[in-house]
Amino acid sequence: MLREWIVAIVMLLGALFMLIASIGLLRMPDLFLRMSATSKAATLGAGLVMAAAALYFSEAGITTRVLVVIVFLLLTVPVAAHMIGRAAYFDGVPLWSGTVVDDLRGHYRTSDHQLVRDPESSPDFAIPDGEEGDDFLN
Amino acid sequence: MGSLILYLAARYLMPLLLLFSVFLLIRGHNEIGGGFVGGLVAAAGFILYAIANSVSAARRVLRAHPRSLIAAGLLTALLSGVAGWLNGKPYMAGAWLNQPLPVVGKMGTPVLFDFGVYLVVIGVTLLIMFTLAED
Amino acid sequence: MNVSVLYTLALGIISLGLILTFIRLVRGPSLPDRVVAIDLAVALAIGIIACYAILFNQPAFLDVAIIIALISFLGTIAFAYYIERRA
Amino acid sequence: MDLLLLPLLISVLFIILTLLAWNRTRWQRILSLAGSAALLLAGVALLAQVSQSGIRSTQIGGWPAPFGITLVADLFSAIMLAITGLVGLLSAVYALDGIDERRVAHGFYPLFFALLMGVCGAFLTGDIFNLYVWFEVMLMASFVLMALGGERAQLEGAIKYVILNLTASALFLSATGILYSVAGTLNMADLSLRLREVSSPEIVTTIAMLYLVAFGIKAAIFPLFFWLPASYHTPPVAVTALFSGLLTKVGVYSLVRVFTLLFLSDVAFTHTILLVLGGLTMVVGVLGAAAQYDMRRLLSFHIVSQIGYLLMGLGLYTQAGLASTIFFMAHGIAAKSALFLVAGIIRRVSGSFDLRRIGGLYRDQPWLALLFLLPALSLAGLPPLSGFFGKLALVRAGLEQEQYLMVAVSLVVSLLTLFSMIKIWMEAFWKPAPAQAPPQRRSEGFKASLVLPALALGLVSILLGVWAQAGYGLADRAAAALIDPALYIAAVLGGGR
Amino acid sequence: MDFFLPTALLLLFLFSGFAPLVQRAQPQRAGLLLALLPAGLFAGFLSMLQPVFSGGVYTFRFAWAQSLGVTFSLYLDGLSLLFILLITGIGALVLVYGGGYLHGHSLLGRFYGFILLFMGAMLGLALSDNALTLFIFWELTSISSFLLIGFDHEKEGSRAAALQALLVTGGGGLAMLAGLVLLGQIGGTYEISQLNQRGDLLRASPLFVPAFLLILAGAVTKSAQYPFHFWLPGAMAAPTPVSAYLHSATMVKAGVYLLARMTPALGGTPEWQTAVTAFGMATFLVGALLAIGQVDLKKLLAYTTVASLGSMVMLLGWGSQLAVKGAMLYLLAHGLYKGSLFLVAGVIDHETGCRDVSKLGGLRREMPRTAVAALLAGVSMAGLPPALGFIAKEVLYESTLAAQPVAGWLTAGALIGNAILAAVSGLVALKPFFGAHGETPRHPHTAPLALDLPPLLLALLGLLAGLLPMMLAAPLVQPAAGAVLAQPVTIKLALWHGLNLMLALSVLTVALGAGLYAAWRPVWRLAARLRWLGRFGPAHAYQAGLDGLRQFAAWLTSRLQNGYLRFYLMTIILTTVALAGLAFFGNTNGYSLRSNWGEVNFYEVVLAALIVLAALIVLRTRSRLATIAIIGIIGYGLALIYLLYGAPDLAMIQFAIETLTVILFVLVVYRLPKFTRLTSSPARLIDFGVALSGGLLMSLLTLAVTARPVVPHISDYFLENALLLGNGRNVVNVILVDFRALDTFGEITVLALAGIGVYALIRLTIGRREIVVPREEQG
Amino acid sequence: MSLLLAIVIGVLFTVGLYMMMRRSLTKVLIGLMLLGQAINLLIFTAGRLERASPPLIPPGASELTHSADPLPQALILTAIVISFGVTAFALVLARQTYTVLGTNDMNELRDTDIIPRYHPEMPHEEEEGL
Amino acid sequence: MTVFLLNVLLAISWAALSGQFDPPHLTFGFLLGYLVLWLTVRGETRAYFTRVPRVISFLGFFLKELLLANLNLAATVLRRDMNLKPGVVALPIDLPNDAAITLLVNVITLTPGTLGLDVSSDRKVIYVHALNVGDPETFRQQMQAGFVRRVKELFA
Ligand code: NA
Ligand code: NA
Repeated sequence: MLREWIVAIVMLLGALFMLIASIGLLRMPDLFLRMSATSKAATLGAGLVMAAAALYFSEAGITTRVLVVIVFLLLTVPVAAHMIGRAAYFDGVPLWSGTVVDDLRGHYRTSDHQLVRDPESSPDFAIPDGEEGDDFLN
Repeated sequence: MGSLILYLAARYLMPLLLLFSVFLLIRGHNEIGGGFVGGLVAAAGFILYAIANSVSAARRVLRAHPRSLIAAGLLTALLSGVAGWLNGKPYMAGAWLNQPLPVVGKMGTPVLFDFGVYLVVIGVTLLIMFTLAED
Repeated sequence: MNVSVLYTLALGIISLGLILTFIRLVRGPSLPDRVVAIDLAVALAIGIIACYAILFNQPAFLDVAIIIALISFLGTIAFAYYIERRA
Repeated sequence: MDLLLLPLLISVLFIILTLLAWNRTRWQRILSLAGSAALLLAGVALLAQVSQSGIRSTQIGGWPAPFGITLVADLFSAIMLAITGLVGLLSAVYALDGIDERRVAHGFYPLFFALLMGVCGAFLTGDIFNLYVWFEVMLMASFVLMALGGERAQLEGAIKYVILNLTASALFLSATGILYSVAGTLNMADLSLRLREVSSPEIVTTIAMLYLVAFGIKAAIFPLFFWLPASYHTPPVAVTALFSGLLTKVGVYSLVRVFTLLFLSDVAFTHTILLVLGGLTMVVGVLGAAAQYDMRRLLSFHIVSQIGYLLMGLGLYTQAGLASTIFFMAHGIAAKSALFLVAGIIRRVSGSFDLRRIGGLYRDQPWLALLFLLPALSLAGLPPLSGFFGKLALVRAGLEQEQYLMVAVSLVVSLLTLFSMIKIWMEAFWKPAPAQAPPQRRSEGFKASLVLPALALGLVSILLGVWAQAGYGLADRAAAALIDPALYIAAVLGGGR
Repeated sequence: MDFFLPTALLLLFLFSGFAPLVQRAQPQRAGLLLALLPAGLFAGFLSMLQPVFSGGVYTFRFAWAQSLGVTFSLYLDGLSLLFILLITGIGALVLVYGGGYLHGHSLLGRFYGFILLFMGAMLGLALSDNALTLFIFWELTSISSFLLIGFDHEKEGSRAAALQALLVTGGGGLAMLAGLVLLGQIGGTYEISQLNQRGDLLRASPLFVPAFLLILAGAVTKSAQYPFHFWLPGAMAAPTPVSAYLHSATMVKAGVYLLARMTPALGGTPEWQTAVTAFGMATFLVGALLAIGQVDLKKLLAYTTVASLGSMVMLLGWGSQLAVKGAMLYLLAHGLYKGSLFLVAGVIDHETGCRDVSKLGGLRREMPRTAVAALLAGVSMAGLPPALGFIAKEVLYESTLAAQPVAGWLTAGALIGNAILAAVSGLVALKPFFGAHGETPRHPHTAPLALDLPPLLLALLGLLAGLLPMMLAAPLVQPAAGAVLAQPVTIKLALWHGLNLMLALSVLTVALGAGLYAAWRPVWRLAARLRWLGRFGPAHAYQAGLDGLRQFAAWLTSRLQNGYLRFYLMTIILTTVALAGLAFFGNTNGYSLRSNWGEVNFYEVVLAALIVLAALIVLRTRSRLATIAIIGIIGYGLALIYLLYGAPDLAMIQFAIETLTVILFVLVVYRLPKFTRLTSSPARLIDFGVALSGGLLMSLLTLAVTARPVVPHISDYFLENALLLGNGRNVVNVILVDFRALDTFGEITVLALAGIGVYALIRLTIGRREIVVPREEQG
Repeated sequence: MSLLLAIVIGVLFTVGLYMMMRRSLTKVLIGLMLLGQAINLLIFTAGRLERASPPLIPPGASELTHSADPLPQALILTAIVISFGVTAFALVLARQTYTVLGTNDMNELRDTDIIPRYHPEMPHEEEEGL
Repeated sequence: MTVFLLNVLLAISWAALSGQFDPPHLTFGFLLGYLVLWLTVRGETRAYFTRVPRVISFLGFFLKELLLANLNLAATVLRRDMNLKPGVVALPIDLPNDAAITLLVNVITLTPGTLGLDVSSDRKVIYVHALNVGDPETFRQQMQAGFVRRVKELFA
């Protein structure tokens, strides 16, 4: 009985964080702000609800599966955010007018999309396995 | 692609994906999952790897040519049916070991068939994605 | 009052979030915005599934949540990829 | 072990083998001959067995009907399987020189066997959803074969072919979903029984119409045939011949199957529609042919026109009518595949498919002339070739049912068919070659691998005429089995495990 | 059973195949050698004359396609024999003649082949007892005639004429087929000999008249009866021996033969008498009149042939004993003299290179043998004693005079026709050989014997038969007439039966003919001025019809096969909606769509609403990637619905596949161009309407079926046995890999094919015009 | 609920068919995909809805008495995978068509339908593998 | 060494996934893990499982931060005027290995108001987007003091 109440609370908490994430997504003025809203809230929200499930069923198998999901969220959400942010930056998605500083401007070398101190320098990092021009999309 | 972070993340995500794909495949007969979704997850792993590194890298990791995977999968499915004949039943009549194996549980030709499906799905998905990406 | 009401309430809250997310998806304006929206929608879906699994006592449904978590990431990457190359 | 499974197992096996021999094209060619020969043997053996001991059926995996998937061969299916084997083998022979190395090196033969597998599956299955699956196998293979090579015309044709056929599949699938919801089963024999008890027959008739359109598209009947003339002339002749022999026939087969086994609740309505559509198909098809100059396009429209005849036999819904449909189908496959192959040879000898660009073959290529004349006259229904007996059977059946208009239409259409065959004859053979036509390259066209298949099909057309009794007798027995579903139902639901 | 009949056929067909080889082996003597076959057959059949004369018949039966009513049954009686003797006899002569006429022609071998092929077909036609077998040979004669008319295939005109002849006779043939089948179904047999005994049964049926008319259509087209006569003059494009053989002596008489053959079955009714007689009379007159104004020898002969055919048909139509005798007699006479005259025309053409009677003259000096043949045949054609033609004409008048109540009309018509024939006979038999020399392309000189002998023989026969009618004509004609009348008859033939009305008419005929011949130039000039009348003739109707057909076909095809996918899809959708709607509402008695809301949870509503919204947005979006994103959302939404309603596996696959599809789209789409609005607004509205109709149909169907009571379904078996027999707890998976593994097998095959397809499409594009590597150079 | 889903089905069919009638090949394919979704939902709905009772035999039990109908699920599963393969191929086909013919406007893809004009001086077509 | 540990971890996670910690499952998990690693892990991997206690403390800290992050996000989002002073700030770092960098970026993304955007190719600078950059310099110092230090400790 008590457990069910705890489950319910955790669940509601998670739900609320998700709601907040979506509000943030809706209200924030530019992409990067929206992302910083969603990335956290989504992770925590989903994590909490899953945790609630783990709590509710309290089985080794299920608990681990829940953990797997959480671990995955922790691993993937930031990477996704990074990828989109980076892409958006190349895509020229504008920063919000109220942005105070942008240290990133002008640091991407257009030739190979490497992020460098001064874009005129030669590539100083290449992913071990990747040959030149041998990219996922050619 | 030049993203260091993705490249690093992929290194840890891919093993998990493959692990999980096998997990889905093996328990598919009793829990939800099965050859299809297992195959798709496995393929997803390799695709992720290809995005993070390169197709050629992914091919190297995969070792076998996707086409051979397809052929192998079809062959497995085809042969899984023959067992029926061997014990005098119709084609594709399931043949089961009477003792459940450790981990995998009850083992029979239908599971083998599912494994064939698994291989074909991986092979096809990767054949398509790799070919497209390399063009 | 019954606990399951709270479960349903949670579902309701998440559905509300889904609606808001959808609005952003439609509004855009940029493609990355839409992708972010989808990302969130997926997270919400995971939430819904979890709630549902509890509400109807169906642990099996959680596996679906795993799949979503595993795979959808790839979609996002693909989009990001496309966007960056388009630039 | 069961003959019913052989066609499927053989084709899968050879799909796998040719996949494994991917880069060894010579091996693939050898395998293609072996495999299609094996298929032919299996088909003939099955035909013999069925005509000996009646309808054969088996349950895949031993799961009893109606729960498991049934493979069942009545005489009709067996005949179609044998024909499939023949067409397959002859196409394989033609392909030896008719398909270039690069296509072979890009998966022609796996696709070839997959196509045959789909066709055989469709003829064999006793399960409506399984039929859908085989349709998809066949279609997917045909999609790729259609586009394989990526010539400009091929791609353009393939696009329309793919989209319109997928529309048909979509309809097929929806209809099947609804059918299951109404009848609660997928086994066709079981369906046949259950659909009789359905409370409100109009829903069944509606489903019947969905199937009519779905299969109608595949069978290229009016007004759903557009995909065929748009695409059939684009791939290599070996492929077109295979298609013209098999694809639309699977559509017709399915129409015959469902409208003799499942949808009999309102024959007056459904089969009248079949008749009307049949008539329109004949006419529109043959007129389309009359308007063409490219031999392949012309023949493609004849495919459509011939489908009209098949539909007419079904629409009459008598034993005689069905018998004529079956006989006509066998005849049509032989004649039209032969004509496509000959067109290919003409193209190689004279350098073009366009009748306006070629000529003078009569004087210098008498054997080619004969090779063309046999199937051409047969298609036009001239005695004593197979086409005449098909026509005769249809006329008899039509008059017995007092369908005078349909008979009149069918006869006029056969005259127009003669007209357009003669058109080819006069343009390609009699007319002197145009000034700018290149010199004839006899050696190009007269390779054994190209001529033999065409000749063989021509002979089939003759033999079906000389031994019309045997041929029609078989068709008649097959029709008898179709007109009385009880036999089929007993064979499936009675048999099993 | 008499095996001579089938053997004869077999030999002819066999040798039609060998002929080219014979020609290659013996280029000089091939015609002569091949002629031995028909000559031998002639002798063989002649030996049957005695038994046949005394009422005997020869038969042969062989099962062919009994289930279809086709038996290979042969039946030789007087009628058949008369024909067969003409066929084989003249055939032999034509082969010899042809050898000379086409000497050195590169396709001579094929010519022999086709002639023998035709001979076999014609023989079969005359021998068949089974109506359908008869039809088979009937069509074969059409084909061989087609091949022979088009013998000079490089001439546009020959090809057109060949097609014309084929279409006209072929069309009639098809009508005839329908008629024969009807007749067979009424009479319960296709054996003509039996049908002929069941005349009363046949006439009783309501289908009798249609059957008769259809068969008549076959006969009149084949025998070039007005208004289907026009193909015959056209057929003169064929080499002259062909015209002589097919288009005057034998094939064109097939219609006459058919009418005669089936007189017992079909004859004697008012319909028969009116229709057939009318056709005959009309053709007789039209043919004769159209001959006026012709200057081409072959055209003259062709039109007179039409006229003669008309007279025979008229006689058969009237059907009195006398008339039938007359018809048979006329048939024989005409065969002899017309064949001969055609061959003569050929000789003239061959030697002078000219067929224009107005230019020809005085050839008797250079080609006396030809002149003799022409004269003798001409006499017969003009109906002058002592030729057989004279007797035939006498009998003709005798029977028309007896033909009450229309005796006056028929006789008058016959008089006019015969007079013109007489005049024409003068033109073809006298004019070229007498009078002053005209200037001709080639300087004439005596023709080789191979060309002169055949016409001479035929003409002489005509004369002898006239001199000794009871010895040479009666034995042939009497059994023939007997066969037609289905009763033994006897005929008395003589050149002289005293002064009577017939004789008077003959004299009058000759007088008129002579007069016309004397005044032929002005009359012909007059006729030439009336040429424009031809514009209303059936020949033009045929041409107009053919052109019209071509144009209509082109128009219709360009309308239907217009290449617009949009149109194709619309057609499919509307057809579906129409048919399904018709079935659903057409015969439903107020179908109740009471739907079951069940209880619905708000989150389900939200889900559904979002899916709908997303779908509607797809209608509007302009950005490809946004569309893909939204498609993805729709997919995810559906997956959730599947999950909510107890299909976790489904949801799983849906999620996975949806994601992969998105990736796929992304990979592909960035190579495809951006969306642009291409269709105009009204068109889009129409499209939407059509699409909506499709959507509504599906919604309605869904409601209709979900409203129905749940039926017991086979799934219960799966639920019960998945674990017990399938060793699996996930029933869906057990279905996929065990209960219905075959589906899955097919499905992975599809997947495999898709993979290969993508690979092949991308790796092999000849469309990009790469360098083509020919086979030989590859491993 | 089935009423609700019936509406969804109708909308999906409508939109799918509408998109298929567009001139842009890409849109046509999107239409096809939507059509596939609509059909799956149709089968699912027509197979009767059972809330949250998946056809999984719980541990301990030996058979299921009450659950969602597993057969439509299996059928849809098969259909989904098939349509995935087909979609993949169709997409690539569209892509190739665009790269080779340089258009994806269906109205410009009519050459294989309409009867080609005849110019005597036009060179002979030299397609591959006949 | 690390590979072995990773392998063990995989083995355990397998057992956990299937909910049975008996020898056969562990062995199978180990074998499977070995296969997977053989397939995937190439090149060097640093030891980072050695310092388990630190890991745990780190996790605790992280979870706290995550919670706080969300709470103040909630505060921000729900206020009528979310007074934002966002910016992208370059943050110089010197971390021993890629794993550390990845971890850092992820952690930054998941914690208050910040979003790890990218790492310079020479691995010396990470770029961070923040909701409220008062003055970039002080912001840098906060970050250095916070996560950067802890991550460095973790990998020291
Ligand atoms: Na066909
Ligand atoms: Na076809």
